[in-house]
Amino acid sequence: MTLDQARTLIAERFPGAQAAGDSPMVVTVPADVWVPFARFAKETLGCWFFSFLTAVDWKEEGLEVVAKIDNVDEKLSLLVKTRLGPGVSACPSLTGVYRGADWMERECYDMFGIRFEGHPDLRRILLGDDWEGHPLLKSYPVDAPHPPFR
Amino acid sequence: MMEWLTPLIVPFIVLNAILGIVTYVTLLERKFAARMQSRVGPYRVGPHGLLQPIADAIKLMMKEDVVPTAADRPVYNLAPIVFLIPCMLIFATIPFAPGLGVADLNIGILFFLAVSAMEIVGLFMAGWGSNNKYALLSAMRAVNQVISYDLPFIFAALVPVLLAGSLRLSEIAVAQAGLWFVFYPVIGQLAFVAFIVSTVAAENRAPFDILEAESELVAGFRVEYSGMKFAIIQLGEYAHVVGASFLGALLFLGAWAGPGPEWLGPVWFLVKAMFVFLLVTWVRWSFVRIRVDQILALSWKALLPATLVLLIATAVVVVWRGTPGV
Amino acid sequence: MTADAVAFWCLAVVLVGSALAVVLTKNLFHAVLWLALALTGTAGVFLLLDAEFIAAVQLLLYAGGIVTIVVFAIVVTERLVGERISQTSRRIAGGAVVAGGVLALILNAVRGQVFPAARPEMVGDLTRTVGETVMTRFVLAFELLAVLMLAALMGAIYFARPDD
Amino acid sequence: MSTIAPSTRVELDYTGSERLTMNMGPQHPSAHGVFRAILTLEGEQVVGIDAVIGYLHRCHEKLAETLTYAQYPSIASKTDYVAAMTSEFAYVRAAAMIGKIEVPKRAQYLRVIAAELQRVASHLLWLGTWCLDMGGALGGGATVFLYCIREREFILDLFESLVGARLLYGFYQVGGVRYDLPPGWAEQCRETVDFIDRRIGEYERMLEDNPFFLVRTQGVGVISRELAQGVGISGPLVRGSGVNYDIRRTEPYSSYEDFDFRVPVETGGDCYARYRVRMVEFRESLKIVRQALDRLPEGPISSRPGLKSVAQIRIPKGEAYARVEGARGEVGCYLIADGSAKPYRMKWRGASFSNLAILPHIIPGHKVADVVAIMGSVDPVFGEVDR
Repeated sequence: MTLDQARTLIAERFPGAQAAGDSPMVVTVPADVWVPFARFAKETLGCWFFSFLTAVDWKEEGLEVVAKIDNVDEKLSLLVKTRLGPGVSACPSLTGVYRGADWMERECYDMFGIRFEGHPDLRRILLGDDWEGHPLLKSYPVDAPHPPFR
Repeated sequence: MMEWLTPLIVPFIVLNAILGIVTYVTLLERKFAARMQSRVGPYRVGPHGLLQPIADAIKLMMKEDVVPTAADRPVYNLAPIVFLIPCMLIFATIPFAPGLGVADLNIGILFFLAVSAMEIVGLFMAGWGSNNKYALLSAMRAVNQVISYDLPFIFAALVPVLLAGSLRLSEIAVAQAGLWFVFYPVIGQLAFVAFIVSTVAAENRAPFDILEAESELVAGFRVEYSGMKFAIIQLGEYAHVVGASFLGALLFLGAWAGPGPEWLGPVWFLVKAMFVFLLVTWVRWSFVRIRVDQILALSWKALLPATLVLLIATAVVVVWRGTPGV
Repeated sequence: MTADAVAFWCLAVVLVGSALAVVLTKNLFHAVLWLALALTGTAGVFLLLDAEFIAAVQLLLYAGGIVTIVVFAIVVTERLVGERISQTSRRIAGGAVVAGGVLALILNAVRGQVFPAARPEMVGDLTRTVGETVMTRFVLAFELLAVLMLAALMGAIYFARPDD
Repeated sequence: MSTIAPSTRVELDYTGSERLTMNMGPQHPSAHGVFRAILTLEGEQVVGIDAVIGYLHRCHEKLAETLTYAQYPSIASKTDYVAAMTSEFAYVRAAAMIGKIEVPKRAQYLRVIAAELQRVASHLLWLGTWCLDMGGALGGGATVFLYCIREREFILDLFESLVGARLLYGFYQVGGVRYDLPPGWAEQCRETVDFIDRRIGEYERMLEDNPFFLVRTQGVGVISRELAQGVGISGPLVRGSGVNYDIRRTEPYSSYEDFDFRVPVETGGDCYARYRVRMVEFRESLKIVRQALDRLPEGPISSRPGLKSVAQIRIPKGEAYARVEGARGEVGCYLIADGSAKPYRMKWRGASFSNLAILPHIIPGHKVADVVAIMGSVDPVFGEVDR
């Protein structure tokens, strides 16, 4: 599958999605087709390799969830993004499509406080259970000490 | 007067000699392992590290004795002693030279096996008393393994008994005056190999050291022990291995037989025992540990039938050749 | 009192004490350890009687083997840490009757026996004699026992095997 | 770091007596760092595992937002401290991709040499510790471990004379490398490479002729091709499961297309297959180092010749994801720059993090002793897992 074919397929199936660039191809999709797009990418585009999932805090513009998936055999590399919108911190979970999303989404929840709906076991993974706040949010102060070290 | 003292003096001397040997066997093993691993080994304490075992002993004595709060105190405290006693008792029947030994029982080898089977009680007390899951799992493994390997160990040790026609260890030694049993055609070599394998297993040495298994169970049944109690358990283990080495030298390598004057007998015996010990050590430092189920399978499916067949074959040979020696 | 007698009385105290402890201890694991002591004491009695072979077998099979299996059974079947298992029986009356009956039986057997003042000297090699007798005069009983053991083993395996 | 969650435990269908919950870690001889595996045992059998990580978490991603592009590479190495070169590599590549900075050919070759030597060093440590896990610190495992450490020291000596450090290097910088080869280094490197090559054969014979080693590794911890593809594992793990995925091949970077090497793929999926993959990788890495030394071009070692430091470097607005094939798999760095001296957002894709996520899928059903063998064959480095 060439890049152009992939681009055409994406445009056909997901009119709301924008695909740009080629390595990696950055696809921005609306949040409501986040899971359908992932399923489409896995089943139709053959992107089986789930590289990572993370989020970016664009301050007042809200959070953006980013996932990197690859079709290794045909060198098709997708960076899928979705904007959650200002003040929104809920996102559909990819665990039904990619098993590797489990820990990645837990980390993302840990760091950004994004609740992945449909995740079987969403709890903190790197920080302690009693940690307050989500450190990778831009609103999280870097210099002020945090409990229990206040 | 002296007659009354002899039963006390001889065990005293033997016990202390054994303690000395066992202490220095640790140094021997460490040096040997170091050479295998292109290292030097202990070198700093005394010339060539010769005082290392003494330094170790002093260090262990000075250490704090920690008892876990949740431990079953009496059991936990008694376990090292219960573990050590059988390990020391096994030396009772070993004749170190003609007439030189604590008690040359006419059931010598049976006594050895029976007493070494008692070791498991102390081991289990340590595993249970620590109130630690690693220790408990280790003790459960111990039961599995000791039950499995005692039988091949006994069967392998019975081959020389059949060849010599006696359970008395000194008589087995004398019966080898002409031919060491390890050189007995076919049977001797097979029995010796089976004996070494089951010794390694019954003494819980690597690659069968699933009790200790420090990468899984940290230190197994002695994980909670420290200081002198740890030292006693360690001493017991080494004593048991040394005891088994002496038994191996006695059963297969002709005990005190050797060139030179008669008083060299005990020295030859010691050299042979150390040879067996190093054989066991060599195995220990070359293999990766195998899994519990694999150890059990090896015992029940391979070693036990093999030693049984070997024992029957030996019996047939003995009957066919007429009455055995002595 | 001879040395033998001193040793006997010491052993007797240990034996009776540990045997009582087996049934009186609340902690099941401790009970097994007392049992091990009792069995070891029994081996000591055999040693006093010059029955070295029996003593060794007692140690090997009972103190070593049976105790291990009992402990193992406890560990496998019971909750492991900190639990106290009730060891008292509610059927005290029935127990008393059985115990009394056994006691009467033993007393009846002992009564009227004339015990020799001194123990007769051992003649010959006891171990060898035991071996020879078992293999000649009692060979049938010996083999029957072996078959019985085998049947017991097979039964144990049958029950222990997981349902397929 | 989190408490036990019953829902993540993979329960096996069984009818039996009681279960034992056993903590393996956080401090445990075979944890390879600080890792806590909460095992649910049925006798010796593991029926459930919950992996608890995060003990070594330093929030590198937040840290990167507070450090400049020239500062961060020197602590990027602290994520994967066993293969420090590769994590630096990923970061500087990402920065250079956004800035469209061309890296001189000589610098590219030097980067490859360092990365491949690092892979060998990392695999040596893996082999040693893995055997230590299976063989015991007081057994045959220790023997293999000490042999491997001896060889690893030679590589660290090379790094020391190149960089001046033995563990965390700071060798890579945006647009090139920091140091050129000192005189005599190439010859020393060739000797080391030949020496290690011989030793690898020795270890192969030592381990593969050993039936105990084979029974402990063959058929243990099987990762099927399907499972491997779903979870996102990479590196020797995924190649051991029959998937041909090596970034050096699928997306050549830093002149990897110039070199002739083989990507080993095994289909077994068990510990032994992963072992075989790594054993071949030893040889292939050494081969790449030899080729790179032979063809090393002359020229500058940084995109700004004459400038010792590129601290002044400014990265324009943009984003990039750069990945390199580390010793443990895909080490990736997702970087978003906002035109200032510091990145706006940085995401580490640690190979060990994704690889470790395979454990709950493969461990249940194995014995306790297999847990350490499987853990070792995954080769996690907890600095990279927790970041």
